[in-house]
Amino acid sequence: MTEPSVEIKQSENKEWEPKIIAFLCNWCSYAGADLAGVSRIQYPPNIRIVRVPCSGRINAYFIIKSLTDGWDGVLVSGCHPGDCHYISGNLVARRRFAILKELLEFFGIEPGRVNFMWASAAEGERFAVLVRKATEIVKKLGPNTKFEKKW
Amino acid sequence: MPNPYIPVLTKVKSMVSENEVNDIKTFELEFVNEEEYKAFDYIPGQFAEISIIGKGECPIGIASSPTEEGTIKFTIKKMGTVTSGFHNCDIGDTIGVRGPLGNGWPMEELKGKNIVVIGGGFAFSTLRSLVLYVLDDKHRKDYGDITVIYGNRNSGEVLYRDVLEEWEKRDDIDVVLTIDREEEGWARKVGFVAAVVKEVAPSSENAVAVVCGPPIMIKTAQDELEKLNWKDEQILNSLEMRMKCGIGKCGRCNIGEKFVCIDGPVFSLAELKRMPKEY
Amino acid sequence: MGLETEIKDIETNLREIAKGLLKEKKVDVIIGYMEGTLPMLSQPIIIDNEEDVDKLLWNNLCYVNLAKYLVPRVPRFVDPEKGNLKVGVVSKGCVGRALIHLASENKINLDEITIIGIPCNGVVNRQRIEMEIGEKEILEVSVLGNNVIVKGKDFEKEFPFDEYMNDLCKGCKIRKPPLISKYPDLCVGECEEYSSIVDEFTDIEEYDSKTPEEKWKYITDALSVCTRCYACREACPMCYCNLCFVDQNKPIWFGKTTDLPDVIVYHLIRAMHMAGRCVACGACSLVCPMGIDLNKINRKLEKIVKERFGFTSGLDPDAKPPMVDFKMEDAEEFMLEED
Amino acid sequence: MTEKLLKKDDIGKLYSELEKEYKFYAPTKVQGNIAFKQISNAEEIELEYLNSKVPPKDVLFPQKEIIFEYRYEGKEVIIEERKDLDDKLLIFGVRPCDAYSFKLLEDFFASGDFQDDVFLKKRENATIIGIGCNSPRQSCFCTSVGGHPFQKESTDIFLSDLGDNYLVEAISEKGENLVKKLSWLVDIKKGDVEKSKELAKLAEDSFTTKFNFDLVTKVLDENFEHPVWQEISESCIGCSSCTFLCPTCTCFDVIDENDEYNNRGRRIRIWDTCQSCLYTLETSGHNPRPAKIQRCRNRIMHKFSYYPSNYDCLGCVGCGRCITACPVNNELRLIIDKILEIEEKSGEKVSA
Repeated sequence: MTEPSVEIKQSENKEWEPKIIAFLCNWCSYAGADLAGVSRIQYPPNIRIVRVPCSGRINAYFIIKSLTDGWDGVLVSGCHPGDCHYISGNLVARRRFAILKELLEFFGIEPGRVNFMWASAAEGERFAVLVRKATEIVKKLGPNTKFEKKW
Repeated sequence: MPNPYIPVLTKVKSMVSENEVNDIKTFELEFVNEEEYKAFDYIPGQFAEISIIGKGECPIGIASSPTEEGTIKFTIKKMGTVTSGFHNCDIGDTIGVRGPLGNGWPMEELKGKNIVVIGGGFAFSTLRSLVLYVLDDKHRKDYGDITVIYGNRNSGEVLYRDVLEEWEKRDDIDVVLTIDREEEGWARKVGFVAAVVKEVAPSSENAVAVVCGPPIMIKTAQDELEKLNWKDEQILNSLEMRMKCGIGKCGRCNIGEKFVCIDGPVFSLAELKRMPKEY
Repeated sequence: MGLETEIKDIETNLREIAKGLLKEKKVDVIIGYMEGTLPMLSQPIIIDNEEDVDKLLWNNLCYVNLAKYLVPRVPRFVDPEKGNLKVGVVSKGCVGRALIHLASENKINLDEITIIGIPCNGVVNRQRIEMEIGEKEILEVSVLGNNVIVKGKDFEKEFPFDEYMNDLCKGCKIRKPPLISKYPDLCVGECEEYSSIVDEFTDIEEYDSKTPEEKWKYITDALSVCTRCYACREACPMCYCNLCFVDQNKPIWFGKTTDLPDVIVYHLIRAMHMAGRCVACGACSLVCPMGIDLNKINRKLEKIVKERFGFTSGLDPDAKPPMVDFKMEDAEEFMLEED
Repeated sequence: MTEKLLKKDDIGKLYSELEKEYKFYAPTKVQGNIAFKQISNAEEIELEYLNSKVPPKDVLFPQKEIIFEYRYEGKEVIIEERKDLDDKLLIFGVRPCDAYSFKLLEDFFASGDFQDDVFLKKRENATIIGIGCNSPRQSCFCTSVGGHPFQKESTDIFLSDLGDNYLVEAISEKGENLVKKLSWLVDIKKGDVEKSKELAKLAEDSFTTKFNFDLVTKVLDENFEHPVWQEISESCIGCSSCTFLCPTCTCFDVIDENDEYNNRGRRIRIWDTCQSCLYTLETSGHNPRPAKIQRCRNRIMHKFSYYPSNYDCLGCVGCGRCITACPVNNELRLIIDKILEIEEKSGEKVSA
């Protein structure tokens, strides 16, 4: 994964803003994000969206790789349980997320860096609210330094 | 004593797509410093470790002949991380080169002999170098007859069409092209390389066969040559092996006690028969 | 009764059974343990005739999980003409579990193996003992009473077995291989039917109550010596992938160096892959040349899987492994919700 | 050859005098194991040790080593060579087998047309202070590979533990100069040198593992295809602990590591192992050593057959690390025994 294309402006007097990579499923959440945009609902500009076919496509590699690549937070969003375009992709993913979340906690890595949510194509408002929430959580945690290599 | 792992820098001068599928390209590299080009003194059959700095390094046979002055050429198939990186290159991109490495074809020993060049598929690159070297006006008189047998899966895969056409026009070289299956518009031979070797039946007298290609082709071609009374010492092969350093340190390219990168990549069949079958 | 007499009985019993199986041609080969050449080690051995049965051994140092040799099968287990041979596997609880779990992943055909059950009372945590002995050479190890007695040139030290057992074994509830009613011929020797496993996981509560900083320190300290030799992976019966994620290079996912971030990532993702699959044999920790203790991670995984999905690995060859399964009502308290 | 005494209490003094000039590496306890690390305090030194888990090779040929660094400026690449290769190193308290391994490594990295400058420069700038083994382990077999528990080769200064003092012997010129500089070292008393010789003799006699490696090499050369290799590789799980802890293993992998946010990176080499399937896997998918049997065989052949024919010495220093590290106890002694058995059996056939 390459670096975020748009650099968040960080002038001296402005406070630090986290960079969050957001994996959105094609069928619900991506459309939800679109709806939020079309409806002009404001949400923080901290997220960079990667569209994936289904939240079931999200491998733990993607999430951990994002963290090692220096992203401050990862957000994964899929369809509500039962609404998956592929019937059960998000349900299998949910188990994976549960394990990952607990393991991160076990390793002492702030589990708040990795957040999961459901948002349907009709929930522009919800999408914005949850992105706001995720951004706040990550912001509180500060920059992601645990995976930084020495140079 | 300079650090042998540091490459010299070159720039991509031109890129030519070699086949229909477009996954094999020939890259022409121009050295940034003229002195470094002068120091890059190679013979056909040698290879170099070329790298896209930031992606990695891989060993590739030098496709150009020392007689083509000014630049060096590499023919690269898109396979892994580094080679894909090459295929994404633009003109002017920086490429690191370490070399020349390996022993190369024994050009001195080949002098005065007839040369039978047997190649298959994309392994033809160092053979191109060899043939161009021999055909050069400076060297042509040193060597005997040249026969080139070059096989490919289909006509779209034939590399170096421009030079092949030139060779076919010359009368001091015999070029036999073949493809595996019949194809419309293909007027040359059809069949596997080994079958064509049998058909052409090159004489083993005062001759050396230079073989490079996929393992199965090498094996069958050798069998045919042996039937034609070729001796093991007369058959030369260029081997492939996974390599990292190219200078005999990283360890992985050993066949028995020999390292392909420094003792090879060119081995005679006689040598190969003495080595364990780990290649 | 001390441990050593119990163990001797088990060993005699094991040899009897093995002899019988070979004699009656119920199995073609048997894989078991034999005496190691160093005091703290045992060695896997494959035998195919009755005479060698006496080489078989059982003690508290038999820590290698023999299921490893069945996926993929070592060449001796495959006959060029007959195909897969019937293999008798000397199995403590966790070896049996591994075999059964591998069957649930379609990696083993249970008709081709026989589980020779052994009641295991835990294996010695050899690394811990070695580290406590420190820079002195261990020449002899024996189990006497309930103690592990370690002798060297000019010292002798006793370690209470209960304490110096491998951590995973301490809370082990499946000491004998599980009996599968569907395969009546699968198990010989001492096996047991398990209906439901009750585990309180009290042993990792203490760890769980630590602060994130303390956890991070614990993990980074423990993993800082990792040499990435992947002995843990190679000894694990569940790590049978042809190409492990750390070796993948198209694309290269994670760094291969021994820098801390890379090491952490390796162990984190490997743990991820062990969820619902780890059979708590502890081989990964016991083979580690650097003595890294991975038991806590494995215990935690067992806990997560048990609590969240009610699953214990290696008890039912027909069960669907939890990570490829789902339930509509799985807990999702960790998902972001609107306030 | 100067001989002096170093009081055990004076190690701190030695350290504080030398640490300014040298990067001071010494055996120290890390997570319960002895390892050679650059120390920051004389108290960390653990000289009463059997041997380190990871060999001191790690100091001169670390598991991860930067070959060079690079920067991208647009399309231009700027290569920066390492500048820290000229730092002076001091490796304190190295066992004779490991010290001898430095010689093997040096010979290997210097052989052929290409010299490994990264290693050799470091080696040149390193001063090795060896220490004799008073009590070798059962798994040690350095006497079988031409070594000795008190072998002084390729050390600069050699210490012998005499109880309260260390006998300090300057071996090389480098060592001689260093001992001269440490003017506070005590003069030896009568009998100290003899005592050290006695200890050496005692240590030598305590060896239980002995091999005839000349024979091993011969048998190996003749039996590449022998079925014994199947037997040897059978219980191996391919974990590569043996190669990672070996003081003479030199194989490495080369990788580019990037700091993408700053357009820079470094080409590094990391230890690799012939026990890994990936080691020889070619991009085409062809693998010359696809199975465990070939990989196991390669390790043994490399040490005991290829090394003798390429460098005229065994590629083994007899430290016994692979013996103790093997988790399935498929250890070198057993392997060598099995190999020698071939010869015995064929001998029987001939005589019968």
